[in-house]
Amino acid sequence: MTTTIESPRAPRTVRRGGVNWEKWGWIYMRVSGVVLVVLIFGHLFVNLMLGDGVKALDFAFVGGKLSNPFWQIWDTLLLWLALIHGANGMRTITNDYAHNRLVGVVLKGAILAATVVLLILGTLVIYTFDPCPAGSPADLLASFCTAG
Amino acid sequence: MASDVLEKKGPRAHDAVPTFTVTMIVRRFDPEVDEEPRWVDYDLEMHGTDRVLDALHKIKWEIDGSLAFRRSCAHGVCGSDAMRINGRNRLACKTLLKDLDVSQPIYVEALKGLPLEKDLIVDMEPFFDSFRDVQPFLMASSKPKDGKERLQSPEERARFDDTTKCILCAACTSSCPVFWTDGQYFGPAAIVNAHRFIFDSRDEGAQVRMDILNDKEGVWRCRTTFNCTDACPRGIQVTQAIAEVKQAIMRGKP
Amino acid sequence: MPGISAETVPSPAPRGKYPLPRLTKPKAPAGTIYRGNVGMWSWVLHRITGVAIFFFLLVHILDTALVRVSPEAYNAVIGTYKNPIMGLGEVALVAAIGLHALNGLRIILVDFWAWGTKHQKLLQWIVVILWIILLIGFVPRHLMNVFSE
Amino acid sequence: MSETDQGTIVDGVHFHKHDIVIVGAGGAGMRAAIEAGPKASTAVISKLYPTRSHTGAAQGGMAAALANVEEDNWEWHTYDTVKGGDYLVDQDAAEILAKEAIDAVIDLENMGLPFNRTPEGRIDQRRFGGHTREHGKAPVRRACYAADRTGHMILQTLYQNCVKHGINFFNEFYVLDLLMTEVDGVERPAGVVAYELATGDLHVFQGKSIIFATGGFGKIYKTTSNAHTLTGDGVGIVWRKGLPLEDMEFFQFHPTGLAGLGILLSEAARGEGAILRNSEGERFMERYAPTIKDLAPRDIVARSMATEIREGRGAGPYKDYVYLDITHLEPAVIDAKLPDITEFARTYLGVEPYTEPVPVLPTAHYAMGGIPTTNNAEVLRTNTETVPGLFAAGECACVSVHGSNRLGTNSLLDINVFGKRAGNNAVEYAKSADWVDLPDDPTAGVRRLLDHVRGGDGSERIAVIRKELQEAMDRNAQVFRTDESLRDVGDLIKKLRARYRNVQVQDKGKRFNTDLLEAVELGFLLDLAEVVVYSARNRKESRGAHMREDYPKRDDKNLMVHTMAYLTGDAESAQADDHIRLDWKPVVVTNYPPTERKY
Ligand SMILES: Cc1cc2nc3c(=O)[nH]c(=O)nc-3n(C[C@H](O)[C@H](O)[C@H](O)COP(=O)(O)OP(=O)(O)OC[C@H]3O[C@@H](n4cnc5c(N)ncnc54)[C@H](O)[C@@H]3O)c2cc1C
Ligand code: HEM
Ligand code: SF4
Ligand code: F3S
Ligand code: FES
Repeated sequence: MTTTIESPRAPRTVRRGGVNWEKWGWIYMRVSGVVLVVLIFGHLFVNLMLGDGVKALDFAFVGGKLSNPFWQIWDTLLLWLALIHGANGMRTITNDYAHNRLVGVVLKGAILAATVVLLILGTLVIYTFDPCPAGSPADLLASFCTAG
Repeated sequence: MASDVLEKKGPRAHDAVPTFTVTMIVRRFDPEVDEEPRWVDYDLEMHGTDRVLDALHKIKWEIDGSLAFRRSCAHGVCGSDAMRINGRNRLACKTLLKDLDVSQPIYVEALKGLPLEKDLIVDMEPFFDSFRDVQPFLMASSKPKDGKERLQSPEERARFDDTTKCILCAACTSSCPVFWTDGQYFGPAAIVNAHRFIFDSRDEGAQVRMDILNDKEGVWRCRTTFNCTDACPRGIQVTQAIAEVKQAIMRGKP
Repeated sequence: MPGISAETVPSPAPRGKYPLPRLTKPKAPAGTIYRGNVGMWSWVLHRITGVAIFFFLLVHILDTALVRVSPEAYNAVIGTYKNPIMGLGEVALVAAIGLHALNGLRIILVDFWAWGTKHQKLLQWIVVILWIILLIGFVPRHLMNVFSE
Repeated sequence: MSETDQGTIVDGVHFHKHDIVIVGAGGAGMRAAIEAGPKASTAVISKLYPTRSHTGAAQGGMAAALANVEEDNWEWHTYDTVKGGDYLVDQDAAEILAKEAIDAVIDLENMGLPFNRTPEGRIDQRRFGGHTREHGKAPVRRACYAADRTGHMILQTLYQNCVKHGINFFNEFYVLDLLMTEVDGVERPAGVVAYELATGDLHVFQGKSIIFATGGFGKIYKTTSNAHTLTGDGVGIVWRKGLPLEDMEFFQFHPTGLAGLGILLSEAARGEGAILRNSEGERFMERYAPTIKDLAPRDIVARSMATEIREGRGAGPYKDYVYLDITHLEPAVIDAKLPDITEFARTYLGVEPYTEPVPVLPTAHYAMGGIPTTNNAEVLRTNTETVPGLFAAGECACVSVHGSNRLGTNSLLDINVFGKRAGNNAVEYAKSADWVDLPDDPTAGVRRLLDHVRGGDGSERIAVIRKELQEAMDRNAQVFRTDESLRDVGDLIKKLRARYRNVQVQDKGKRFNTDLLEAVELGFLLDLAEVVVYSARNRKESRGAHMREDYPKRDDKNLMVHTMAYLTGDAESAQADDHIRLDWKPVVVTNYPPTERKY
């Protein structure tokens, strides 16, 4: 990453006009970054540190969390903020290193596609999730499934 | 003889300091011959008060006259001789040999990120183009009525003092890892010179420059790596200046 | 802004006029590696960790989505997170996120606070120290969890 | 190559045509360009990127009787200039300088120059050597300044305004010849020939008006505040064309160069209260100039320092320098007003000026002499006739506003006042003048020059000849001179000129051949040193910067005249007498008849 190019005289693209994505992107990285610190460390703490840590992770655990609206909102925010933050970061990096226009467009297209698909998928999962799917062995489910 | 008291003995600063041998390894490139740059070693006898520029002169004047580099003032005010010395951008005339580890060879090469022309000379035009693009001149529509100077308080003057010191040596811009990636970034020097006017109380063109820098290749590309601040031979707080311009753009006014 | 606009001053020469370099791009030997400021190296790390986290996140969303497929499927996949090799991977992940996050906060401080710019080297050290503390808090406990039983 | 086109190419030579061609992009050249650029097609040719010019090294300030901080007027300024120059100043010119100073400073401020300010928001002013109130009563605050980077700010501001006006620059183009064509029996300038450093190509610039603003030639000396690039090319070119040079024997030695290095510590230090001390810690200037002490003009201070050292009161292990002491100033004041020069002391001598006195020695600084011009910057061919269409301004010119010794801060003023005049007059001239035809084969002269330096047997190294010249000039043509010392160095120059014919140019390439250009520059240095020494030997009196120990008195009866040196006969001939002819030009005296110069 500290290598240098000898002749950077590729034409600079024309500026101005349209929404200024650079500025808003820059601000977004910082705002989302601050919020993400809380969200990510909260997420990691609950999942990896409390109780038995990673050993406690299973369907039941997730089911328990995702049936709680608090965690639903938490995870939604985490999903959107982190994914867009990461995608925007990847876009910046692509801009830096993809000197070939076509390569740049393709890479950024891929980042965008992946992000959109995963945002939709993730959101759907969080909100259409059924913690007690019928026909599943009860020992895999959260305790409240059997209780009700 | 007339004034031999003054000159015969000459100033003796040099006698007091012992000489030592130093190896300079210079990355040379002759566009008319070489396919690619090559590193060339020179063993030189130097004095303790000598600078890297003196060593380069010694090579040019006593060993190989074809070594090409720029220099003029020889004391760090004209900005001609920025180059990469031991992996860092420095002015050759401001870098004393004794401040480097002379038991090791000293590596000298041209600035990176600007097209290499010959030996230590790079093409400065892309650099000056970025400078010119930020419209680095006072924009003030009205002349003071009394035919005198515009008023400016010492505090207002102090606001942009740091960035008036720039000598356009390009040490900062060519030390910036973001600039190396594709060379399209305006670079710290251009932003420093925009800062000098954006925060000048007499200037009315701040918005124009902020618009120019609020751009894909503008201030937002700075990733605060501080290489520029570290490289600046004039001690300008370059990263700070960039941060101030970013904030001015966010606020919409200086 | 009376009478001053981008139009009233001579417009700069158009961009993109640089001809291709006159010379063939010089190849080896390469120059020295820039002995940059700590800021440069932390930027390199920030980039690397950012990319790493991004790819992890892609995978992580996909595996979490398995909860919509069936509890068995989810548990099967999540089970792999619990083996010791993945446990070490999780340490790396948390270390990366920790570094990225702390360094991110440093960048934000530098961006918005003049004091931060002036004392950026101090801030760098604070980041390193906080990062070590974070790891001391996390790693032993996590490894105990991973290697228990 | 810079912002401009390649011109029309004929047989590998590029041809350009501009109404006004300015050679040199220092303060004087760019000030002229700002006047000329918007009114006529203008090209500025410079061997350096404009911002590398040595104007940027100027530190202390620029004089103008603004009276912002205390009572002052331009008449006092005129008087000080005349007296400072030991009455060899043309007084009508000095009056123009002092009067137009005020507008010159205001112009710069309006262009954006960030001067230091008074609490009221006006341009601040400081004291400087030789600038007094009421004809010598006490020092006055007349120097407008921006910390100790006034020249830097002037150079940057002028360049910024050139960018604003879209001036055509040809950067790293070395002008090596002035083309003259005879029109109706008069030689008139048709253009210049330049060597493009990047490619080795030759360019012919045809112009109606041609302005030389190529700066000084301090590199004839070893210990100098001047840049490596100040080799007097412009003055040398004009000299080789047979045009006269004026007052070349007067070279200023600035009292406070860093000992051993020559890097300048501005007089502004003394303006802010610094004191010169000898080894005993004595403020010796009290003895030499009781009224204004350390703020006496430079020639007097430099001589006093040299005298102290000769009489054994020098400091250091070899008793060969004196001290500049600012330890009594507040560090905050030093940081605000003298940041750069204190940094120089730290970087290059390892001395901490807050607490230690700084070793200093006189350093070759400024050429009072040069290309003679009228008050309108027109170049003179004789005492009275001008060369139509040829102008000169800045340090390369001699108007003469500095006489035999320039006052500090008057040069930054000179480049602005006369740079502006040159620009305006060049435009006026170009409006009515016709194009002068280029001579046949316009580049022949330059090709001959280049072949000459490349053609020898290569047994002599450029650096060796240059070093011998510089050391001899330091030894024999510095602060004190005698007939004997000047004869010595004159003889040496003769030998060096012969050896120069076999100079070795190792770089055989076309691109960025700085070796070749150093050889060419050395040729100019040798020519100019010869004129300096020859003129000095013939001025048998002591006046201003020219101190003859064998003639310690000023001789107003016989020598209140400018020296005019002409190249005649065969320039290659060995004896200076064979090719230099001296003549005299009267000094213009208006209000101030010469009197004894005491401070
Ligand atoms: C260290 C120092 C401090 C000083 N401080 C002060 C001060 O405080 N106050 C003051 O009034 N004066 C001061 N002076 C004096 C003053 O700065 C100079 O006399 C003045 O700046 C000269 O300006 P110039 O435009 O004539 O020449 P320069 O600025 O020297 O410019 C010369 C130009 O000519 C060009 N050139 C030369 N040869 C050629 C060629 N062959 N072809 C093409 N271009 C060529 C160069 O590229 C350059 O652009 C100081 C001088 C020095 C050295
Ligand atoms: C934990 C809290 C986080 C904080 C405080 C944070 C902060 C930041 C900041 C401030 C930047 C901008 C850096 C700059 O402009 O110089 C950034 C860049 C980036 N972030 Fe984060 N981030 C966090 C989490 C994440 C996550 C979860 C991802 C992955 C999905 C991620 C991926 C990236 C990427 C790829 C970049 C671009 C790096 C670059 O341009 O060099 N970050 N981060
Ligand atoms: S900001 Fe500093 S490093 Fe950059 S060009 Fe100006 S003086 Fe050189
Ligand atoms: S080195 Fe480059 S990234 Fe910013 S802090 Fe300086 S401009
Ligand atoms: S030679 Fe002028 S800055 Fe180094």
